[in-house]
Amino acid sequence: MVPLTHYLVLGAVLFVLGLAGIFLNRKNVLILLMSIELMLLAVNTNFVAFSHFLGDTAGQVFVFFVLTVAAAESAIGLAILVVLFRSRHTIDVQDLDRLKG
Amino acid sequence: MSAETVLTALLPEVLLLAGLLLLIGLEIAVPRHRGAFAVSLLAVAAAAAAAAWLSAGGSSAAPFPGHYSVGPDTFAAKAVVLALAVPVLLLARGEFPGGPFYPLLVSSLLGVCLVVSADSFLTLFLGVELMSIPVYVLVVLAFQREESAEAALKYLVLSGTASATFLLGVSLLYGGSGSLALSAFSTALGSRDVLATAGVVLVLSAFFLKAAVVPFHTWAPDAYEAASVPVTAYMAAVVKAGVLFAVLRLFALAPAERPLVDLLALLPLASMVWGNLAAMRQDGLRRLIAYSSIAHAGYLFYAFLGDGPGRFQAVTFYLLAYGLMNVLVLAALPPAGDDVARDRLERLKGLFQRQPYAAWMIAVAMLSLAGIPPFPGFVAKFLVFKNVVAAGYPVYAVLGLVGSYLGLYFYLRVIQYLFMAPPPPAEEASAAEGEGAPSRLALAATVLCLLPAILIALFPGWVIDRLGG
Amino acid sequence: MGAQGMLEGLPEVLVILAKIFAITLPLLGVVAYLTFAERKIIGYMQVRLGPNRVGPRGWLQPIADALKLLTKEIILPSASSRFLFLLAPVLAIAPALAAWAVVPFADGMVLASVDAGVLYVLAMSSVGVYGVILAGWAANSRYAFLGAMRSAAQMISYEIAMGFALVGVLMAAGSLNLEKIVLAQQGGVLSWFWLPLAPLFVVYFVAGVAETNRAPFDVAEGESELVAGFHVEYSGMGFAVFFLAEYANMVLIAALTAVMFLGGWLSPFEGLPAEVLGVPVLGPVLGPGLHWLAAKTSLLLLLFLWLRATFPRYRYDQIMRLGWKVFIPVSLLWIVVLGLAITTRVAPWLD
Amino acid sequence: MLDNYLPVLVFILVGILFGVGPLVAGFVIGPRRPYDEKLSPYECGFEPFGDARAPFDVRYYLVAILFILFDLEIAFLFPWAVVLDQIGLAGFLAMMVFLAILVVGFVYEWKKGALEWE
Amino acid sequence: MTPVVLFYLFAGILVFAGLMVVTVRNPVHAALFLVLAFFTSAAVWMLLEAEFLSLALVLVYVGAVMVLFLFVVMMLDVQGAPLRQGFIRYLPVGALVAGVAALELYLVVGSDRLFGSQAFPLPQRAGAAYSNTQEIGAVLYTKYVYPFEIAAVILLVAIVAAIALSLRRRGDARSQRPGDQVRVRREDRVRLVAMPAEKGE
Repeated sequence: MVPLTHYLVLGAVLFVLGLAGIFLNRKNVLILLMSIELMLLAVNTNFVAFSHFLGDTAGQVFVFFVLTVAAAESAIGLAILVVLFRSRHTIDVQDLDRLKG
Repeated sequence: MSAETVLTALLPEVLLLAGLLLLIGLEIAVPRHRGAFAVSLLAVAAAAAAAAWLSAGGSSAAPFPGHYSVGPDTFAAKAVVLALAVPVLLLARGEFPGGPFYPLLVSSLLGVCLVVSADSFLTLFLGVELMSIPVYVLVVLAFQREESAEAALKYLVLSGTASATFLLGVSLLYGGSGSLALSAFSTALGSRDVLATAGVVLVLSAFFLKAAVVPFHTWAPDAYEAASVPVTAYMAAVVKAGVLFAVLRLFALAPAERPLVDLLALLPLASMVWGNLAAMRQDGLRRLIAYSSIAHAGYLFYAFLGDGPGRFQAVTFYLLAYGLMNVLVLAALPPAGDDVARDRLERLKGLFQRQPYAAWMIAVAMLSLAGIPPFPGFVAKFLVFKNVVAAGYPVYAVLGLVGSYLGLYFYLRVIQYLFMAPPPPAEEASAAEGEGAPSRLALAATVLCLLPAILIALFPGWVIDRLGG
Repeated sequence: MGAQGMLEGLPEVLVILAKIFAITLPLLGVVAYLTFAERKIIGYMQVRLGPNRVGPRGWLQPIADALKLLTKEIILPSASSRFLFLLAPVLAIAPALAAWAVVPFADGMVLASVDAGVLYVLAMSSVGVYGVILAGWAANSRYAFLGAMRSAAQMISYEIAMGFALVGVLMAAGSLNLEKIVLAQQGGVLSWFWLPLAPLFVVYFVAGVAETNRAPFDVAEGESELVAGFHVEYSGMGFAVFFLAEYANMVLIAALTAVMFLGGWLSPFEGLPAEVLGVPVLGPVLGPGLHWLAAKTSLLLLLFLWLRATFPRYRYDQIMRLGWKVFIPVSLLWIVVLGLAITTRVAPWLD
Repeated sequence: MLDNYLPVLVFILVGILFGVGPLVAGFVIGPRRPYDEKLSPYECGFEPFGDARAPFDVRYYLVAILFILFDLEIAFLFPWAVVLDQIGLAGFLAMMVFLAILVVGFVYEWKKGALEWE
Repeated sequence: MTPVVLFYLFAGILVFAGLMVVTVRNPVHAALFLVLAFFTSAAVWMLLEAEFLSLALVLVYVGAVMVLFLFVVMMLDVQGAPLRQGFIRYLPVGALVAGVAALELYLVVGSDRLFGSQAFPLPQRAGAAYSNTQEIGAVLYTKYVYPFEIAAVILLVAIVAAIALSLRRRGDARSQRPGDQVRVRREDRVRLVAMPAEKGE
C-alpha cells in the first residue's frame, strides 16, 4: 500500500507546479487560470488523501464544495476574459501592465 | 432548536437573501424597473438594523453547530459591515441605475456575514468566496473603462492563488487535527509542530494576499483604480473588513507566539512603510486610496500581535473608522465628465473655493486616515498600538508609529491641494471642467459617514463597550 | 487484490481482457449491422430496396464498407494540427466503448458492478464531446469548426437534461448501481420505470438522440449547410472511427434506456408460475435474460431509425429551446414530484 | 470497491486501442499520395483564406458557462437521490430550498434571453 | 500490489501533465494536458476510495469546465505567447517559489514522524458493499445543510454574473429571425395598388 506521505508529496509537487505556472506565465491569463486549477487539484488531492487515512468523510465533503466554488469561479474568470478580449483583442495582460510598485 | 431561534440567529442573512431574491425577481418580472436601488438599500439597512438590535440584545446561538454560530460580537461585526455598505449603496445610485450591480453587491454582503459567523474552514472558505466572486464582476461593471476587465482578471487570479494557498494550509491543519473546525488554527498557533506551523503560515499568507499586505499587494492599486467609484469604496471598506474578520475568526482569542509574531509584525510593518511611500508618488485619488489601504492593512494586522478581547475591539473599531473615512472621501469627490478625470488629484486644487463642503469632508477624512488626534482614525490607531504594547512588543509598536507618520506627507498634500490658493485661471477652468456638485444621494452618504464618525470620535469608550469582548 | 505479485495479477487481467472482448466484438458486429439495418429499414420506409448488391440481399454490405474505408487514404489537411487531428477520433470512440463496462447484461452478468455506475456512465458520455471539439478545431476548416461548435453546444445542453432525467431514476431505485436499478424494477411491465418516470423516460431518450447528434437533431452535420459538420475533413479510417463512435453511442443510449426505464434483462412476463418457467424451451425464453435486454435495445434502435425517417431536421434555435426550455423544466418538476412522493411514502413502486 | 474499477480501467485502455488500431491499420493499408489541392481545407469552390479559427458568437460561451453551473447542480442532486429515503423530510426540504434558489437563477437567465438562439 | 504500481503510474503521468500545462506554448495543448491531469488525478482519488469525488471530477471538470476552457481558447484563437518573457523579470519571485517548494517538500517528506505509518495506519480497504456516494449524501444534506444552501447562492451569483458579463446587447448586431421570416404574410410585404392605366403621350 502507498503511504500517506507519497500522496502528500504528489500534492506538494503539483501545487508547486501550479504556483510556478503563475509566476512564469504572467502574460497569458488562460494559462494563469489553468495554473490555479492545478493548484486546487493539488490541494484537493491532499484533502482526499487525509480524508482516506483519517477515515473521515468531512475532507471529501470539503473537496466537493471546493470543486463547486472553483468551477463557478473559473467560469466567471473565463467570462471576464472574453470581455477583455472583446474590448482589447488580446488576452495578454503584461503589455498593458501599468503597475508601478 | 426551533425554527424561530434559527431564523432569529440568521435574521440579517435572511433579510439579505430575501432582498437578493426580490432583486432578481424584479429583474425577471418587471423589465426596466427602477426599484433595485430602493430594494437593496432597504434590505441592507434592515439587515444592519437587525444585526445591531440582536447585538444589543446579547443573543447568541449556534443554529448549525460546528459550522456557524452567532453572538453579540458577531452581530456587532455584521452591523458594522452592513452599516458601511449603506453609504456605498447611496453612492452607487448615480452610476448604476439598475442592473446586476445590486444583486451582486447584496450577495457579496451575504458572504461577509457568513465569514463573520464561520466556525469551520468550510463555511469560512465559502464565505470568503461568496464575498469575493461578485466583486470581480463588480470591478468589470465599470464598462466605460477599458482597464476594468484586466484589473478584474488580475484580482481574480491573485485571489484564486490566495484561495489555493489558504486551502493548502487548511489541508495540513486538517491532516494534523482531523477536523475542519476553526479551532484547529488557534491550536496550531500554539503548537511547535512543523506542519502545523506550515499550515498557519500558508493560511496567513493567503489572507495577507487578500488584504493586500506587502509583498502580496500588487493587485490592489490596479483593481481599485479600474473599478468605478462605488465599487472602490466597497472594496476598500467592506471587502477589507470581511478579510480582517475572517482572520479574527481564525485567531479567536489565541495569542500569537514567537516565530509567528515576527511574520505578523514584519510584513505589516513593510506594508505600512511601502504603502505610505508609494502613496506619495500617486497622482490619482483611487490609487492613493489603494496604497493607503495597503498601509492600513498593515496597521490592522498589527492588531493581531495583541491578544484577548482587546484584539476584536481594536480591529472592529479600526475597520469602522477606516471604512467610514474611505467612503467619505469617495462620496465627497465631485463628479466629473469622465471617470478618469474625476480621479485626478490635480483637480482637487482650489476645491475649497469652488465647493467648500466637499473640500471640508475630504479634509476630515484625510486627517482621520492620517491618524491626527481628534479624529476617529487616531483612536483606532491608539487602540491597536496600545494592545501591541500590552502584549509585550514595545519595539514593534514604536516601529509601527514611525511607519505610520510617513503617511502624514501625502494626506497633508491632499489637504494642501484642497485649500491652496486657486490655480491660474486656465488651469482652474480645466480643473472645474465637467465638475458638478455631488449629487443629493452622495451628500446623504457623506452625512451617513460623518455622523457616526463624530459619534465614535466623541464617545470612543461607549462604542468600544458596544463592540463586546 | 492484496499482496499479489505483478505476475499473479496477470491472469486476472487476462480474464478481464477476455470479458471485454466478449463485449466489444459483438458490439462492433451490432454496430456494423446497425448501419446496414439503417439503410435497409429507411429504404423500406421510403419504398426503396436499400443496399442489395453485395452478398445475398446485400448482407455483406457492412464488410465491404469497412474494407473500402480501410483502403482509403487518411488525408491530413495541410493547415491541421496533426496530432490533435488524429487524437480526436480516438477520444470519440474510447468513452463510447468504455461506458459499456458497467452495463449489466443479465443478472450477475456485468463486467464491473461499480457502485456509482450511473455517475460513471454520465461522466463518460460527457467526455465524448472532446472528440467533436478537437476534430473541428484541429482540421482548421471553417465548416468543421462551425459544425463542431454547434455539436458541442448541443451535446452539453442535452447532457443537462439527461443528467436530470437520471436523477429521477436514482430516486426511484435508491441506488447508483445499474444492476440494482434493474432489480428495483422487478414486478412486471407496470413496475418498470417507464411508467412512474414517463416524462423522464421521454426526456432521456430524446436527449440521447440529440446527444448523439442523430436526426432530427443533426443540424450540426446537416449536409446541406455544413457538408457533414465536424468530421468534414476526415477520410478513410479516421472517418470510420467517428462513424463507429456515433453508432456505438446510439447502441449505448438504447441499451441504457432499456436498463434504466424498461427493466433491462427482466422479462415482461414476470410472475409466471414456476411450471411454465420449467418448460424446456419456452421457460428460458419467457424468463429473464440477456435476450430481453437485446430485444428492448433493438426496439429502441428501431425507434432511432424511425425518427430519422419520419421527422424533418429541427432548426438550431428550436433544438436549443427544446433542450433548455422544455426538457430541463419538465425533468426538474418531475424530480420535485418524485421527491415529494418518496418523502411522504406514497410512491407505489417503492415497497 | 477498488477491485471493481480495475476492469473499468482496462476497458478504457481497450477503448483507446479500438481508436488507435483502425487508424494505424488505415495508415498501413491505405495509400499515401498527398498533393496540395487534396490537403487544402474544404471550401465551396474557392481557395480558403485566412485561419478558420475565428472569434465566435458569445452565446456559445454563455451556454458553456451555464452548462458548468447546471452540471454542478446535477452533481449535488446525485447523492441526494440515493439517500432521499434515509434523510427524511429535512433532507428533502434542504434540496427544495437549493432548487428554489437555482430555479430563480434559471428563470432569470430565461427572461434575460440567455437561452435564445436567433 | 497492483494499486501500488498504478499509483506511481498515475502520479507520474499527473506530474508530467502538470509540468506540461505550465510550460507548453500552445494554450490548446495546455488545456488538453490539464484534461489529462484531471483524468489521472481522478484515478488517484479512486485509489483513495473517493469514488464519488473521482467521478464528479471527471463529470464537472473534464466534462464541463475544460470544455469551456477549450471553447474560449479555440474561439479567441489565442496564439501561443512567448512564455519565458516574464521569466527573467520574475526570477527573484521564481526563486522564492522554488525555495518555498523545497521547504514544503522537505517538510512533507521529512515529517514521516507525523504523517508516517505510526500516526496514520493504513486504512482498511472498503468492501464491495461500501457506497461512497451514500456516505457523502448522508451528511451533505443534514450536517452540512448550511454550506449546501450557500453553494446554491454561489451558483446563483455565478448565473447572474455570467449573464451580466456576456449578454450586453449590442445594437448593431444583425441577425436573421427565421421564425419571423416564415410567419411573414403577403400583406406585410406587397401592397397592391389600383392605378388607372396611363395613356402614353
